[in-house]
Amino acid sequence: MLTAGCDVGSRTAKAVILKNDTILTDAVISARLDPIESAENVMDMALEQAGLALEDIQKIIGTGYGQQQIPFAHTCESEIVCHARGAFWNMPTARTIVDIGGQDSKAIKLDADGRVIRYSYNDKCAAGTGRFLEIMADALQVDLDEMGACGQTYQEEISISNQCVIFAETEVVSLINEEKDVADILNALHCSLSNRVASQVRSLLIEEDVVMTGGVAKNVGVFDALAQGLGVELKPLEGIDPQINGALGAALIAADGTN
Amino acid sequence: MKKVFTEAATRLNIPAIQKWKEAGGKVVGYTCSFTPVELFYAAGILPVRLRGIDATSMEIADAYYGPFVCSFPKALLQLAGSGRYAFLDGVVISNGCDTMRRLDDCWRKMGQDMPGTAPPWFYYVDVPHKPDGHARDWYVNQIKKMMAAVEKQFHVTLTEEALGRAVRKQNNVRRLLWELEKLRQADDLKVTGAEAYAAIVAGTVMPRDDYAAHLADLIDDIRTRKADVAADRKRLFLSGSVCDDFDLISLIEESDAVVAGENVCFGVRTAEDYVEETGDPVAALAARYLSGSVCPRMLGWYRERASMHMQRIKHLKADGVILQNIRFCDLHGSENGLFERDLEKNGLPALRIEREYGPLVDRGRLKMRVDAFIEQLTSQKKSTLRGNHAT
Amino acid sequence: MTITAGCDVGSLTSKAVVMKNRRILGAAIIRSGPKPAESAAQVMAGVLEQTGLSQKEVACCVGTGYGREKIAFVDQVVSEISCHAKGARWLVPSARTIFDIGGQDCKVIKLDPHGNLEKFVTNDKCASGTGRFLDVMAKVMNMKVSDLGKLAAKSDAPVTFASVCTVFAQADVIKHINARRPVADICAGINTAMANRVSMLANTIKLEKDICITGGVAKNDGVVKALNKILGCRIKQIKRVDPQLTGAVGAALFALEKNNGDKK
Amino acid sequence: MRPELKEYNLDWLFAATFNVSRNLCNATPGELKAMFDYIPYVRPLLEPLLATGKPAMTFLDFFGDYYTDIVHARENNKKVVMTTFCFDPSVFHAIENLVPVTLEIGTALTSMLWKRGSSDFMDYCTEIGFSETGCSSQRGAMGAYLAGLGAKIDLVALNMGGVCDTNANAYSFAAQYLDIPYYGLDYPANLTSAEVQDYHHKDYRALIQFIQDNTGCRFDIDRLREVLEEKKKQDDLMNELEEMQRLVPNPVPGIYHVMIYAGRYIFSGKKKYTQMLREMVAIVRETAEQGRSGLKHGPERNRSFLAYIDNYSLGIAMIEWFEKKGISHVGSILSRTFAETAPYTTGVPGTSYRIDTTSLDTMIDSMADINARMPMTRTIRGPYDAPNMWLEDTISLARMYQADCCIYCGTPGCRNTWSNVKLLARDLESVGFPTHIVHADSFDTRVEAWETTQMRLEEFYKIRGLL
Repeated sequence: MLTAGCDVGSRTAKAVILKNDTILTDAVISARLDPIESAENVMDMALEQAGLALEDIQKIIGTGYGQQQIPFAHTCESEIVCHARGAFWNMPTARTIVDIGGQDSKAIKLDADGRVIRYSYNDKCAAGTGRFLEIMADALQVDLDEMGACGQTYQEEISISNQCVIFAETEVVSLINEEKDVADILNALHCSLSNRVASQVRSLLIEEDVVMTGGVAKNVGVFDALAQGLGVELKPLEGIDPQINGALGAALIAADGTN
Repeated sequence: MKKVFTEAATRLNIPAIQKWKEAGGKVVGYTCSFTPVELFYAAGILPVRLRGIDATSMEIADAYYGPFVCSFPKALLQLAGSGRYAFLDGVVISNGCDTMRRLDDCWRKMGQDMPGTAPPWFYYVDVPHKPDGHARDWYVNQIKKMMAAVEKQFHVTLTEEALGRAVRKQNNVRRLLWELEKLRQADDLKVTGAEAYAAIVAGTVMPRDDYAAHLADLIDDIRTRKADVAADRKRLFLSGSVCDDFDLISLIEESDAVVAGENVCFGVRTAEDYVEETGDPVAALAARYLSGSVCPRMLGWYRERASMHMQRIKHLKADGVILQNIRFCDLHGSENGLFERDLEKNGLPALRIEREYGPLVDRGRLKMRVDAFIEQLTSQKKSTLRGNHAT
Repeated sequence: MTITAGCDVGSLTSKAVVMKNRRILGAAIIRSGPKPAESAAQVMAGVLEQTGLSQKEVACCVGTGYGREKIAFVDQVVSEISCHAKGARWLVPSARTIFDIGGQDCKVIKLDPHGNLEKFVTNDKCASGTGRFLDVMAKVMNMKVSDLGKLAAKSDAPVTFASVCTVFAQADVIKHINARRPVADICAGINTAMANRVSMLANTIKLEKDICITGGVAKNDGVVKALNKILGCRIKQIKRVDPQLTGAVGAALFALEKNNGDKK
Repeated sequence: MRPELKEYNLDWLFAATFNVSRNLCNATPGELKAMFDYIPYVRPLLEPLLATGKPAMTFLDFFGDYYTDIVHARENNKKVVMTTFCFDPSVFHAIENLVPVTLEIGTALTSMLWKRGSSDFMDYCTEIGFSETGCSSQRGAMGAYLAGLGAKIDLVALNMGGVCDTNANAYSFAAQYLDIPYYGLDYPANLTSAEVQDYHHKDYRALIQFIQDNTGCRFDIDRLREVLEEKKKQDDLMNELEEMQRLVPNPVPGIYHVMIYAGRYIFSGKKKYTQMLREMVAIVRETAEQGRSGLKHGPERNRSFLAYIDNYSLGIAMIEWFEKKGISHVGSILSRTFAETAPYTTGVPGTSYRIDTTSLDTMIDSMADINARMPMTRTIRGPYDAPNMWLEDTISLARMYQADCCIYCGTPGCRNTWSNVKLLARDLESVGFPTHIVHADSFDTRVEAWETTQMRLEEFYKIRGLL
């Protein structure tokens, strides 16, 4: 049986196609202005890779920021549930999940059966979201995907504590003007973001294993800083791109439904 | 610059406190300047005003406090959570403001989550929001209750003699601080804001005798100085929310200005600002700590504060006033609005800034505004300003 | 005849102006690089080349703006607030209130009848109400900031934004786009949101007429129109030079004063 | 503030709105429909309100009276006192020539009825120097009165110092800005000790002295007794409603809660308020006898307790959303009395008040006790986890009304609850109440769009399996 999940985020769109419960294929594209277009493009890409047509898929579940606009989705599921499902499938020992998305970051707690017991979003401040990194990457003219590695080479510890993303950006500009090293600034940014998210997870009471999902999990700088901020071991998803976890969860839930 | 003061003002666990602990002394932290520290001195306990200096992140504090609150109590919680306040034998929390009194809730909860981060003893003291009549009687009883609690917790007896001695010692410190204020009122300013501020902040964390001696030294030393540090610079007055942030003072003094005086929670306000040494010491303490209603938490007593404020600013010959408040500090945030209005009625320009407690961010933007403020003072006719001081 | 110069190094753009007595000989605007010192040198070199002058012919040069402390060749530094006040007053002699809306912040400056700096406020709380707000929004709409104004003119039903926060307002814009709201209405909504924020800041100091507007955003008619509407008055726009140059002009005027002062 | 807004008087607008709408009660559905087309922004409140029938008629009637009194205060030589929602106004009603103005009511109304809510007034407060981060519940209407767009205020009297300094701070700012006398009752953290009770009593006497000194009028003892006797009846009626709310399904409509406390904050001790409560009790009794829920349509699918206040943006969008989802609103911290006769206060000495009308002294003490036990002055004064405080009240009320979950709604200006709501939520979860924290501002939609709030609520009820 074939099911699919489509996760349309604010910056990227992802699709996963499942055969029973093995991943046939997955696709990630950067989001278009129009979510419908994003959804269609990413799904076409995944289908093409798998050599399938949309009709072959029995059930498709949409999730993410643009879930309402996905034309071919049979139903929608919240990102919380999808990330929980994906992560638990990947790592049944997972009890706490951290996902930093473009518009918001989430902390999710699971019970031993993978049910969501509690969850929380970032406090009303964009400084705790992926958008923060995007804007900073812009300001520093660094490629978003290279931020992590680049920040690892930092020498000096500096702190960026501004509440407002835009003012934090000003702070970054002035650090550049003070001719601070880009790596040091990046490291400061990673710590600043991680600390915000860490407090959000702590308020749910951390329970291990703690796993991080979402595209930002690929940023080693944030990943390490977050582990430090949480004071526990933080685990990456095994053998899959953490970015597709939401879509994967959606596809799995679609499969649950059809069995 | 006296090293002992700058050290005390910029570090948490200072040598003086370490010495005190090594000698087996107890240390109790307090959060608000309405706490009558005398009774701790009388009990042989060192009262230390809690500060959140160099809390660079809030990952612990934000797990308890919500997003829309002042960063000062948050910083205290963060430091406690990172074990920086492990040297405390107790903490007195009072209703300085909504967020501060909730430090009690948050700190106790954190203590349950992270053993060892809460002090062995918490005491909550209810300070009335008005200074007179039944409110004063109420506070007398609260102080008595707190004394009983201290006696019980630390196995001491608070005799009237001991209390009297403590009052006299603290009065001595207050008189010295007022001496310092008088020196800062001179036409030729002999002490920078950074130096004076360090001395004043140090007074909230150092043992009395030790502190009084150093302060007396400083005052003598200032008397011998010749150079006017304010020569062709502007004299500014700094007012508002609690401020332990020396970068702010130095940022101001990097521009063509000197901080001639400040009104921020601690220090002294008037020459009369001491505890009556005759009669019942507890009644005298209650009277002093509520007198003058020096903090906007004393709701409805703005006029008293404003006139005291104005007097000091005039005597310190300030050219302008910087009104700062911590983000989400409604009390100072709105009172600064009234101050700004009334200061400018009196021909005293004011600059309002909102900041976060702790490490200074956005230095560039802040510096630009301070520079512009000084240029504003220069471009306006000095005569009108000085004229006001004369009256 | 004295030649003076003003150099305004902002976080996004750097500007320089060269004046002969009180006449503008040349001016230049470039995008700021990461190093203020270099941006300053570069923009200054540009103006000098334009005017065929050499650095040593410049009797006095005043630096201002974000990177003012870093400029090598200046004789004095003055804050951008004073420089904008100075420049605006020279360009619009009747000006008593100046809105300077630059890339990173928004300033409202009040002058006394003699043109002395009387009071100013800046946005320290929130970045909405700065040029950055428009940049970010324009980016989301993927159009040029200047087009925001043009398109907004076509709207009679501006959308309202739930959030004043620049970052969350972005999400609002996307929401409106997805809801297929007319682009003109979204643009108008962006300008109104911006103007609301600025007017609140402005109203914290009693506005005195005439009001004029400087800085990059002055070039955005949409915002200026929205401001006129909300404040219920006409804002004078600077025509003689690019309003973005006002700070540099003010700096050059300060340089002239300093130079004359030093001679005396 | 926008110049065009300066042309309208807030009190007059409200008086006009209510005096017109109270006539709508006799309108035919057709007439109503036609009418609503002309008042798109008033509709979201008026429509659900009118749907409640008789109580709505009385509600609109006394709200009309309330604002008409304020509008005509000057010409009737009455003094206007500015006060807060958690201050029981019966004391003012016991004085012939005194009219209270309650800011939070005005703010809520503008948020409910106006397209831009009270955002212009809120911004005006910032423009004249008040803290932008202060609580929106005051900033809304306060801006109008400070701008001179409402009744001229003669004095300020309230009771929030020590419980909500942010609230009291707004009033003390207003008093200073308008240069008029201010008196605030002061509350320590403890509620039940004899020492505190004595302090409350002395403080209240000082308040009465203050009112007499600044209005030049004395209390009419008989009138005071009349008001308090009326209040007793009102408490009993509210208790009966609370009692019936324990039934499954819950026969009390969600909108009643807002009507009950809104009415109480302005008309406590007045006959028309008693009348509204009577009409409510009658309707709820009938619904209960038929074993129906108070929901307009559909079965009761969930019972939710509002751990703090309600949301007042876009009419009563949240309560309407509850209706749509089959969620019955089993009350908020605001919607109840802590009279000794109240179901959940009996047996907890010191936490409730008794109204004793024997003598002037006993009446004054009673009023002091009532004010110390208004929803907030009682519930959020001490540590959240102390006996009879926020956590205990929330748990006992949620249990009593068999709530399935708790929702926190407030304002970012609430230093108090935003300092410990995360702790409250944790503890509620640990005793089995799924708890959702809404980040929106109950009075200012600019903080979070209602669509976002709604999306998060949908998600919460779905993920936690509550519907």
